Amino acid sequence: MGERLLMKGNEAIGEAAILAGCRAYFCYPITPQTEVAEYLARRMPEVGGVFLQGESEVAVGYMLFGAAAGGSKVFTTSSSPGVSLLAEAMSYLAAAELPVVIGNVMRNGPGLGGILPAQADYFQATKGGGHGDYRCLVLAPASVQEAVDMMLLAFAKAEEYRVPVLLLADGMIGQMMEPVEFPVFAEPPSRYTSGHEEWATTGARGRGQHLVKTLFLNPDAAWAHNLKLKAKYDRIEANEVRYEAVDTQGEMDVLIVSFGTMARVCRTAMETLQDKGLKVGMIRPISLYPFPAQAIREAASRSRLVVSVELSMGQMVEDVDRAVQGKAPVRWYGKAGGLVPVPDDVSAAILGMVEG
Amino acid sequence: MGERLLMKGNEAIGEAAILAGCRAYFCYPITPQTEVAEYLARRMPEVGGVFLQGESEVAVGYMLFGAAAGGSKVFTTSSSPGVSLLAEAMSYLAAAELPVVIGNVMRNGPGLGGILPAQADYFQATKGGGHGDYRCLVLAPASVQEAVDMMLLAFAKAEEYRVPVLLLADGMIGQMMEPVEFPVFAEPPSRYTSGHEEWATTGARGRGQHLVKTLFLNPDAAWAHNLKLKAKYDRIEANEVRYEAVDTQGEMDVLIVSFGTMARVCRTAMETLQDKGLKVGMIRPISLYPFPAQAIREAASRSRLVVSVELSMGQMVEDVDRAVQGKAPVRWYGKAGGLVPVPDDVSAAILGMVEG
Amino acid sequence: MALTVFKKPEAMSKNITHYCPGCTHGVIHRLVAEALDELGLRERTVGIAPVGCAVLAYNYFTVDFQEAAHGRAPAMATGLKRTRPDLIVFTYQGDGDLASIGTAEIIHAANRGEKITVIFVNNAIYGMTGGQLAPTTMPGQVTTTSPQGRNVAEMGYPLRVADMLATLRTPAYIARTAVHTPQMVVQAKQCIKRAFDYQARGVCFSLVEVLSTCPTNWGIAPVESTAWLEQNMAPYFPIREYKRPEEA
Amino acid sequence: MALTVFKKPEAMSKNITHYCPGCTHGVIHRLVAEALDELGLRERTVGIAPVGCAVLAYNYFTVDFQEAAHGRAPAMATGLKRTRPDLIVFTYQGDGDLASIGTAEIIHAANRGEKITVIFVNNAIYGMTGGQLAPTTMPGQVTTTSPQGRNVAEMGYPLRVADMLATLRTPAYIARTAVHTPQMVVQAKQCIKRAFDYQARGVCFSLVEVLSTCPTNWGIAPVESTAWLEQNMAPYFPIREYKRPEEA
Amino acid sequence: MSRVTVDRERCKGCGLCVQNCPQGVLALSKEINLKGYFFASPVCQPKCIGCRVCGIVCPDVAIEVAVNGTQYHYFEY
Amino acid sequence: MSRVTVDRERCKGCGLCVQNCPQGVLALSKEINLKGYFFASPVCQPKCIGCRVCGIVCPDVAIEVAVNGTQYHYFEY
Amino acid sequence: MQHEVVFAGFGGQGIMLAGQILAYSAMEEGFNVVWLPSYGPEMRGGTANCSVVISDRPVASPIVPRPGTAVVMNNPSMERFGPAVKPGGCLLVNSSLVNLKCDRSDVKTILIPANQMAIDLGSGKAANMIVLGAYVGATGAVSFDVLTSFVRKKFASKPQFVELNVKALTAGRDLAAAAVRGGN
Amino acid sequence: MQHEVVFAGFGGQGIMLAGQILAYSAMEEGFNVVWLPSYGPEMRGGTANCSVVISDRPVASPIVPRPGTAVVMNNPSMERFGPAVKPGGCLLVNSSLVNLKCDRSDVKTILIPANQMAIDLGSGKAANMIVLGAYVGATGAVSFDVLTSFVRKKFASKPQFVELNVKALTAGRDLAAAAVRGGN
Ligand SMILES: Cc1ncc(C[n+]2csc(CCOP(=O)(O)OP(=O)(O)O)c2C)c(N)n1
Ligand SMILES: Cc1ncc(C[n+]2csc(CCOP(=O)(O)OP(=O)(O)O)c2C)c(N)n1
Ligand code: SF4
Ligand code: SF4
Ligand code: SF4
Ligand code: SF4
Ligand code: SF4
Ligand code: SF4
Ligand SMILES: [Mg+2]
Ligand SMILES: [Mg+2]
Repeated sequence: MGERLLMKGNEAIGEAAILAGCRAYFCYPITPQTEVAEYLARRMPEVGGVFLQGESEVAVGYMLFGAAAGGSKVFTTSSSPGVSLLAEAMSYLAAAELPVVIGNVMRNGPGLGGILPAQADYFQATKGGGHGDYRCLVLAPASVQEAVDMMLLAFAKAEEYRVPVLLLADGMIGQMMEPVEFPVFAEPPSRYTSGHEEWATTGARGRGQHLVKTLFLNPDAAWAHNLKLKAKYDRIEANEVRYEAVDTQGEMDVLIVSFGTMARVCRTAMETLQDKGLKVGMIRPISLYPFPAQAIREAASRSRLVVSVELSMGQMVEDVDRAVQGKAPVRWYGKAGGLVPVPDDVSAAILGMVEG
Repeated sequence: MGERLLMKGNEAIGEAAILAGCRAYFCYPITPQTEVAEYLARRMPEVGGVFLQGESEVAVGYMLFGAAAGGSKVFTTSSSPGVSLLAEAMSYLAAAELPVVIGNVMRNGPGLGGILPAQADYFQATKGGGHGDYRCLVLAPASVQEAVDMMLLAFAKAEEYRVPVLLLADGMIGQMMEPVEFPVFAEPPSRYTSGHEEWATTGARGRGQHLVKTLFLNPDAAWAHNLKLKAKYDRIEANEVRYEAVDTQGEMDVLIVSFGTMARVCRTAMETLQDKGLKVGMIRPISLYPFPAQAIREAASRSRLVVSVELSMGQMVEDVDRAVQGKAPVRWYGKAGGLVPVPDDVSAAILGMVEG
Repeated sequence: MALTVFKKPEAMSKNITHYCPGCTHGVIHRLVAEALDELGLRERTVGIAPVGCAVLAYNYFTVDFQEAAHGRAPAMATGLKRTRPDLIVFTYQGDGDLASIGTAEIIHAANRGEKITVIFVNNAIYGMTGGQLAPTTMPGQVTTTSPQGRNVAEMGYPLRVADMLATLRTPAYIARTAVHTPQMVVQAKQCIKRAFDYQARGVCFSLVEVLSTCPTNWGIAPVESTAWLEQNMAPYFPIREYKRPEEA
Repeated sequence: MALTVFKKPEAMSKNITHYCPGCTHGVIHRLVAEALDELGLRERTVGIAPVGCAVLAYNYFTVDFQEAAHGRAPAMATGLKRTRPDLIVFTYQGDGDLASIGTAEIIHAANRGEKITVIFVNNAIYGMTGGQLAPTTMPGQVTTTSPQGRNVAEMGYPLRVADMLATLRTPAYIARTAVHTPQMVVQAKQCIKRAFDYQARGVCFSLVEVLSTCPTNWGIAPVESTAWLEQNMAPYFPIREYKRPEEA
Repeated sequence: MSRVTVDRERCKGCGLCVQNCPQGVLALSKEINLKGYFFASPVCQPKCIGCRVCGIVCPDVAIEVAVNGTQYHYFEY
Repeated sequence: MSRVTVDRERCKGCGLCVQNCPQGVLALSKEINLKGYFFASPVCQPKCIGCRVCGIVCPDVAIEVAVNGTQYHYFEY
Repeated sequence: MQHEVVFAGFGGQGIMLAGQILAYSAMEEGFNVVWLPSYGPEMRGGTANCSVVISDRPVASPIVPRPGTAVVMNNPSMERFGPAVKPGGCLLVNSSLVNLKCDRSDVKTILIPANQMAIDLGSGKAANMIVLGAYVGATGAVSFDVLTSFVRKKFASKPQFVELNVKALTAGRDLAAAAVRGGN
Repeated sequence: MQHEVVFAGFGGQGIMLAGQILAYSAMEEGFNVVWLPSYGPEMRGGTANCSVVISDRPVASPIVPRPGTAVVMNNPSMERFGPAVKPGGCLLVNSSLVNLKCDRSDVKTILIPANQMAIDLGSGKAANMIVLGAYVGATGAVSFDVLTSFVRKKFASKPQFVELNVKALTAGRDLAAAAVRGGN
């Protein structure tokens, strides 16, 4: 580990991309993630990388495609409305099995909404804003340090599975400053995706054509392709579930499920509730897709109540509900529109549910 | 009811829009829905309406916005990749509470995919391809006649709730020809949304400013707006659940859940299974959002197995699973990529599950 | 008897704008409001606000408004005007909004000859998001996403929107003006009035590009910003009427 | 001793195309392949296929290919070329792809001066989807979405892409050519070679607009299509070199 | 006689009116308003010729100009 | 002597070569190929001057032209 | 009563229209009917097919996996639909373009040189009507009179067209009827 | 030990920077620290605030609903954060711009004419450093020496700037320390 630095989440995310070997970043400015772009506008030229501001998020989505299909590690960041404009490209990237990393520093919506923090793009991220059957690996950091660590993981997993990986950070992660340490690598990672020689479009010198496409006109071929993708998602579901469990041993009065910064607020709220004598545990999904359904189901079976706490009107709660399978009542608590419940709000709300 | 006509689903959908009073259609061509555009290119001028081919689906999304915010009933159709490009606009339309009707005649994906029928935009339609907390009322027809009837319903509900309504039709509905009858109205419906005088941007003559917006910078206002939307979605969930139940009385060996044309295939497959002595029932969700969770849960509690049959790699099955809440095992069967299981495929697969 | 010879126009509201000190967005707002007043159009006008510093434009006008998504104001204006041809519809857009993300929308609205008016505020930067490179940023100009200055070898030259749109065959009124001196403000007002007048008479699409300052993100005081505009932008972005529908 | 003086170029595959009889997409494919062969670029070239009738273009070339989303080929080319500057990257796009949905992408790729080559096939219609109005459709031309013919009062005039792009300040090679006569095919080949040559020498963005036929959706036989192009398109879409980087 | 009025709380102290007034009527004050801006105000009202230039350049409609009786204007606005 | 060869199964019978051959060497046949097209074929091979025009306009690379020995070409291609 | 037929060939051969005319005629006769097309992306020369279901009950599944009859207009269609025909069903083969053989003994195969017959009638484009006539001749799925009168009504504005097409329908019908009678 | 403070005012008043300098200094002293901003959409003149949490334990919730100290630079901030301060906490008010009163008796209110003091020091822009100095003076959240030496290091390239800022910090510190001692 390197020096301890005080850094804004957005800047730390940018630096982590460089550390992961990424030398190509395409973007379109949008609050509250613009500092990633501004940071990399400075840093990329310093490390011999490509920084390019595109004409729109739509174009950026396909700049990612072009670069990734050429074998390069590539990255973009945006925020909610901008990510909606990536929807078509997400489907194409997944269909073409391209390893890319996309950061969504979520703001409040719907529509233009506002620039305050939110977690209301959970559905979009985990169920796919684009068309067709595809999935992205979705990682949700809860601190600046975790955002850095996850960026490295994101590039590794994108490469391993050849899938788009989404870093889903609420606006607070992007905007807050916290101390952070960057790992130091003996050998800096390559700017190219490993194994890209087998499939990337690098010029048909001395070999047959490489072709990166998503059109499958023959339905049997299309079906085979869908099966291949599904098999990959099954592997991801089997191997890439990540979560943090806090105080979930034994019988519980309440099991909280919460992610990102909201989970940190819940952590403080838990203390209040525990002080009041309640047995409270929490599962913090770190991978939102694949969702830690089994861990939640298991814990829920030992709890009298499950509460999904989100900066949204209730999105993850559907996955929690599905995971729990009726083993305990499932409730939602949250805020949207940029309001962030404070620990006392959370503890009061949960107390109300337990007592009510 | 009028004369019995043999019509292509796409053309019938176009005619139904006109019947509903809609006099504004904006579109961008894409297979397999282009006949809606071609039909309305001819018909709209005949009825004094607006037909306009936009420069892209992105632009079309906001043409809808502009027209709807001006108080007009407005319609577009597209197909999967084109609908992904509407994702941002969907979020804006919902946020601005604009009544619009959007038809997605689904083709196979992901990516460019192909032009064959699919139902793989279920997630996108029901969980929201766009950012933030919003919902669309989603209706799924299973025949050309039902598509016509649902178009009328769609315009009525869009107006009633001021929400975007999505007609989610698999490619077969758009492409097939079936006999169809159009209702005859004594008084043709207005081309304007009823009650638009209260909020639409028609010029501030003799009144204060009307403003159609989605920005809420003040978090309290944003929260209030989100609560208002949520209350509306709650009302929709309470009042607009639609489904068809077939042979779901008593104890069942298998409960099939399937929508659109796939449900018709299942209907034939059911007969085969029933001939083999199995007790098979089916629930066909007509509204996909709101999802008929309660009906499914209730029926599932009387069934040994629940199977979600879809033209996708398994999307609705998540909602089925959530609905069933562990009351019966839930399985998925389906095809994607443009392959459509034939009745024998379905019955064989279900038989395998029952026996296996 | 005192006669007020200069005051807030009726189409403008009383609200104090959120713009930075010296930002000429405020001047351009007033010119639009004055034009609507003088042409008697206020009561049948609908404005479309962009995403950009002018996102809250509706707070400063007493006309109906819609608020667009970033870059899509011309598409919204198209939808509205086609369905309500009796309305006067204008969009108010920045250079990021119109010349970057909204490029397709403005070109096709112009090329279809939509009977709308576009007020295009070119301040050579993304104001609202804190000073990033715009397609109109000047060569060498430092922005947060061109920290070494715009390098034309990598990012190309600034996009001249009025020039580009003027090449379209479809009749239109296209002009570029500015508001950095009193003389230019007077001229800008004439252009804006003319643009609305063409719309009111159902003649054509009209667009007025207005060179504007962004003291905050240019990092210089308002009184120096006007000089910067004069010295840097005006030579590259010719101030003139490019196209009149009569000529087509 | 027989000497073959005309045959399939090496950069072209053996596959029979899916194009309709007489569709000049096939000619343009061959010209691209010949240009790559003659300039010795085949082995370091990557093509980007559009969405349009040429969506399967990769089946007909022996170079690496990416397949784009509708209209986004220039963005993909940008991503690829910026990260692999040693490659020769070209897009092959139709008029719906490039001049409608992909307007922003082509303008900004050109304006940034991306070192790519764009082969722009203008056949005045959406071929693949069955003959809808394109931005380039001729006045009065009947299409399935302009059943009364393109009405310029409602839909504006055809968009002249080469003319528009030639106004940009960033250096570029921009030409319009055609393939409806043997003479024009010979000239088109020169333009296409020149375009690739500029890229190979790292000079500039290059775009060749090629007027092409669509017998199927124009509803006339191939041998009449060439005459229709000559009589209707050629007068409106001037066939010439618009811009050379040396002039900038 | 002409009279220029600056709305102290609307003014953001940008100085454009000060820069452009041909008569030097206006100056930024040493005081700040509630937003912390050094607002403009007339320091030599009698010199005002009612030309409207200050109002025309003011981005904040903070200025009103009134004249007594009709008056010749150097330019149309 | 020059020789033009048409690949019968590649040909789609569009007639462009027929239209453009300056020597009238080619014609569409009365027979159809496996795709149902009336393919082109040389009806008067000896008249062929090896000018390559047929190949140049053929959208389907269905034509090859061969000449015996070197030959003067009227234009560069 | 339920008839299920697939018409398959290249795009541009007019087989979609043939299926539609059949569907219209069946509806005129009062049947429930579904016409369902399936295209490739090509405007011409690609593969395309449509299926028609004609039934006296409401049609549940519109999908026809094992048609009673398949009309195959080219080799790729023969490959795909030859094996799919229901045992006891009927395979109408455009022998002008199809040189693949179908070695099934459980279906009745009728060879129709449709392109050649159409050329002989004066327009290569009428091959679709020839096979449509043949289908009706072989199966009697709809009345031949309803079929021809529908065609007369539908194309009333183009009299030559009507005559050519009715001739083509008749020629196809006669050939198929003879084959069915004669046992091919 | 945990300090929670909110700095609130207009955008452009430099309060974000003030909070960051505090956070950096706290990190230099070895504390865990979170700086969290909240902006309006305006570049200038809009409302903006940031909170800083300084703790000797890992910081769970970064949200500061009830700060121990609020530094309010204008009237809107006074309205919003005046009532939010924890009982027993401290309210630092920029009396140059704030004319609203806070009638809470359970918090210590210190009036600082920050704009005026800054103007007197030679630059209106130093108001942020004055209130930062005051915050440290009032709470001792970080050592004043660490604070000034951080500022010296950070702005080393602009010596005049450093001097002005250190003066401003000192003036603020002194005023607040006196107020705390003197009971205001
Ligand atoms: C889809 C989307 N992308 C990006 C943004 C972020 N954004 C808001 S305003 C803006 C740029 C504004 O610049 P400009 O149009 O020049 O207006 P100005 O502020 O300079 O007046 C951007 C990129 C957004 N709101 N939505
Ligand atoms: C996002 C999206 N919108 C629409 C389509 C449908 N589509 C496919 S090709 C095409 C137009 C092709 O026309 P053009 O670019 O002119 O090419 P041509 O076929 O004429 O060569 C369209 C609209 C699509 N595939 N994706
Ligand atoms: S950021 Fe620039 S454009 Fe925006 S209000 Fe401030 S000065 Fe004006
Ligand atoms: S549809 Fe038109 S452009 Fe497409 S292949 Fe056929 S002739 Fe060519
Ligand atoms: S009206 Fe003219 S003279 Fe009077 S203050 Fe304004 S600018 Fe100066
Ligand atoms: S121009 Fe207006 S805002 Fe600027 S200083 Fe003068 S009165 Fe104040
Ligand atoms: S080479 Fe020339 S002369 Fe010979 S067949 Fe071809 S076009 Fe005719
Ligand atoms: S040009 Fe080519 S495809 Fe056309 S007829 Fe001649 S050989 Fe056949
Ligand atoms: Mg700008
Ligand atoms: Mg085209």
